[in-house]
Amino acid sequence: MAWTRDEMAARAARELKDGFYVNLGIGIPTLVANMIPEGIKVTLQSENGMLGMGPFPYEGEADSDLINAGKQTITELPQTSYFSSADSFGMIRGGHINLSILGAMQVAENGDLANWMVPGKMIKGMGGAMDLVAGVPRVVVVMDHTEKAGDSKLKHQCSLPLTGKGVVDMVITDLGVFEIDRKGSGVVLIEIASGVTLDEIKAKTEATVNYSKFS
Amino acid sequence: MAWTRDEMAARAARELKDGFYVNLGIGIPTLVANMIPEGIKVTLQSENGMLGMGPFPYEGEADSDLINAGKQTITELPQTSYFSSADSFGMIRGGHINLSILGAMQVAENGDLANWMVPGKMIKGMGGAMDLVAGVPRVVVVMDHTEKAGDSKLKHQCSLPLTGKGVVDMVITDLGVFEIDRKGSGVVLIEIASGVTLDEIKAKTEATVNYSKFS
Amino acid sequence: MQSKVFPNAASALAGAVFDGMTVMSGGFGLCGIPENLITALRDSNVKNLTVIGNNVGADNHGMWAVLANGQIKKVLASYVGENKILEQLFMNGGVEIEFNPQGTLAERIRAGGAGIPAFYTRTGYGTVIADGKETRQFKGEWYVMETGLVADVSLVKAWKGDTEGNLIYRKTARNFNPMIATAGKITIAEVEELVEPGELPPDQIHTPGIFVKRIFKGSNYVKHIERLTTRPRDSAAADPGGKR
Amino acid sequence: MQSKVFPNAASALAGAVFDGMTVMSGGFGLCGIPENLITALRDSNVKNLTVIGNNVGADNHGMWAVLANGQIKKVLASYVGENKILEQLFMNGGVEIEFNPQGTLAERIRAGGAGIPAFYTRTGYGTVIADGKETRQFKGEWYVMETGLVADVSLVKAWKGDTEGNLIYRKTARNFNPMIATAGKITIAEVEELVEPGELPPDQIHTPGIFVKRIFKGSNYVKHIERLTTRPRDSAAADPGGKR
Repeated sequence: MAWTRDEMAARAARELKDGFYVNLGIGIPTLVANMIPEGIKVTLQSENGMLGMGPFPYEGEADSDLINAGKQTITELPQTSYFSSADSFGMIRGGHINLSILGAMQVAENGDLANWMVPGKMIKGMGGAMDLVAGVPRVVVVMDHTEKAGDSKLKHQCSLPLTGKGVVDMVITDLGVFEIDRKGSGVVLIEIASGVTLDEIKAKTEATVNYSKFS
Repeated sequence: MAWTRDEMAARAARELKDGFYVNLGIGIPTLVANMIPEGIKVTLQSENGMLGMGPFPYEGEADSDLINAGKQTITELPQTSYFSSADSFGMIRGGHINLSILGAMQVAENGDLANWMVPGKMIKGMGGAMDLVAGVPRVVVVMDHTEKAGDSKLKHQCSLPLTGKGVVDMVITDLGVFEIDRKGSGVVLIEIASGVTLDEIKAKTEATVNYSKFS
Repeated sequence: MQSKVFPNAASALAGAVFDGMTVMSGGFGLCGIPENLITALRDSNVKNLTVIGNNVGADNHGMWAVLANGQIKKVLASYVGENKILEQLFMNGGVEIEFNPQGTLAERIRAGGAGIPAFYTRTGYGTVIADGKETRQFKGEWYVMETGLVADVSLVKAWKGDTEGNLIYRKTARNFNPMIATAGKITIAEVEELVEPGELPPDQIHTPGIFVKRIFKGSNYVKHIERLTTRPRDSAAADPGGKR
Repeated sequence: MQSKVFPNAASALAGAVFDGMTVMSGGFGLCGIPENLITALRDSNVKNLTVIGNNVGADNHGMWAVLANGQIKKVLASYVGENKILEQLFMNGGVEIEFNPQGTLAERIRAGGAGIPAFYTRTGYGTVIADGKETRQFKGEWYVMETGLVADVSLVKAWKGDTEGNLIYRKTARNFNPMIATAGKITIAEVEELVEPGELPPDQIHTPGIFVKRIFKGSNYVKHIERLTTRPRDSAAADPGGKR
């Protein structure tokens, strides 16, 4: 009984703090926007040049000049501002975004992240992912714990080409939550998903993990 | 009967071409703004963040938020735009200004320019001068031909600290007009001020000059 | 002064394009792309183009048309999905793609326009993007050296422009257009509204006219939406901006 | 959310300043300087400051007050004329000045705010400004490497701001303020008009609120003019903008 996508997003939402400026990747991270805890104000950045991203427009009110980085139509809020892509990535690279939540294909125990290409498959490009993981001071990955074939996505080393080296601070999977030290001192399991056993996590994890909190 | 300040400015104004974007330094270069030939449109840039600099305001209408790089109160024109200092010097460094006209203490025959400091005297700073001479593709210097003591300001080498190395394309003095090749192939006298003799120029010039046009 | 104003895209492009040239084009996905200029570029039939932009259009839209017409030799972009012809051409070697991280691409273009030949960024350090590039430490962190980019012709789309070339963009259609406007030897702008000088407030101009050599009023804008996402009026669901 | 809004300069500065810190301050000459914050900085009496800005005030005005109060150890600026106390302190070694070309200073601050540790510029090549700096050729031209700058506290002045920290500047009072706003660990903004979110059009915001940690409505603006230049109504003379 691992966490559902919504439960993973809800767990990621608990990493938000009041006043945070946050960039959300596509997929499960997008769901986090619907789960911002009560009493906390979070401002969403979209790397195509917007701060203060609002909800989807009502039917019939979409504006083709107003999209997010996932190319979805969105709306603006009272606090919204627009800027160029150069200014947007200055904001990102300069460390002004507090938190980036994004998906991954693989994360290694040293914080390496792979999520942009698979050798032999068509390369679509990294978009803004490399800039986000390099520039945002805190990066949280939300991903399934294993490949469909069962292989662990939390690994000793990434086998896929990297998006960033030593850039991940936390991994939230359907099985639990792992803290990673970017400087390489290791991975610590800090939370187990409801209905999941420590043995199941151990069996499905390739990375060397400190399980001491639970044993 | 060398050229007056106004005559030097008028000669410099003949370097303007229709559609040019121009940055004018303080002193004689400022006078050029009053001598733009009929039928030619020139847009003045002020490096503190303005394109399309207008005339001084009418008495009583000065706006303290609207000054030029010489800190004089000015006005805007219909085509005016404002921008940051970073954007302004991006414009300058990127070669988008067509012409810079500025004063100098010394110019060398290889195009070196000195106009920002005299050792032993208080240093006020270079302001935007180093960026202008490094970034603008065509630099015209307007200066007196000699120091008050009579020493030539057009020299073999600058003795004062440089503002820019190999950056001057033309020098207009009270005695005449000199073309300089930035690549170092030399100085050519192309015009003699009314009432001035070639011998006078030769006597007052330290730099090696090609006088063949007049001999 | 000779006017910067042209009657349409074809006349604005005339004399500026040539085989083998480098073209930058604004836009993010299909948002804020110079639709009229892209069509005119296709109709010009110039070949062996190097195209720089965040994307290269999408199936049946935008720069895809120039690609489908066999005019593009090389692409510099950050993302090229949703583009089947490009996928085929890339796989069979018909088009070379140089992938750039989106922020690095934006900054390289800004640098090119601002006279900065190279800069350092942490983006891409330790990845294939850094292969063959100089890396270097500053204050204990590793960075990659990236170079500035310029183009023979830059094509941009703004919301409003005046006859002096001053431009104002609208919402997220701004994206790459402002930097691209600074990085072209010849920058050509198409606008939805072309007005007289003085009608655009000077504090609100995003691109000063100095960067724009030619300008015209575009027509027949399609502004195709790649992913129409809406919410019903009676629901709080499907809310990417969250509660606040 | 904890509000970014403070009642005045003293409260906005409280807890952010300390001896030995680096302060950036916006403005060009006395145009667009954060007058209220500078006065509060003087009253805070913090010492051994490194001050980064285009100028350091002028006799009796602006950052001059902090200098005259003996709080400044080092200055990074492009121009320091019209400032007798600074002249004296510089001559007798009481203050260190690092001169930066104006465009290099502006770009170093932008780079600091944008996560760029270093860049290359042609400005200053072959001059004393390049002494001790790395120089390098790109495409046959020589360039100087310059590094990014950041500050412990950035002080900026805008025309209008909202409670989210979004800022709009007015005319040439914009100058260094936008970059400085991005380069402070703590950026504090003073504004002439403080409004609610939604009152500033999103396309016209110069500094997005993310950069501003604290904001307040300034008061008693002097806006001293250094060189009042006017023309009589009946004259076409004294026209620095030229005929057109």
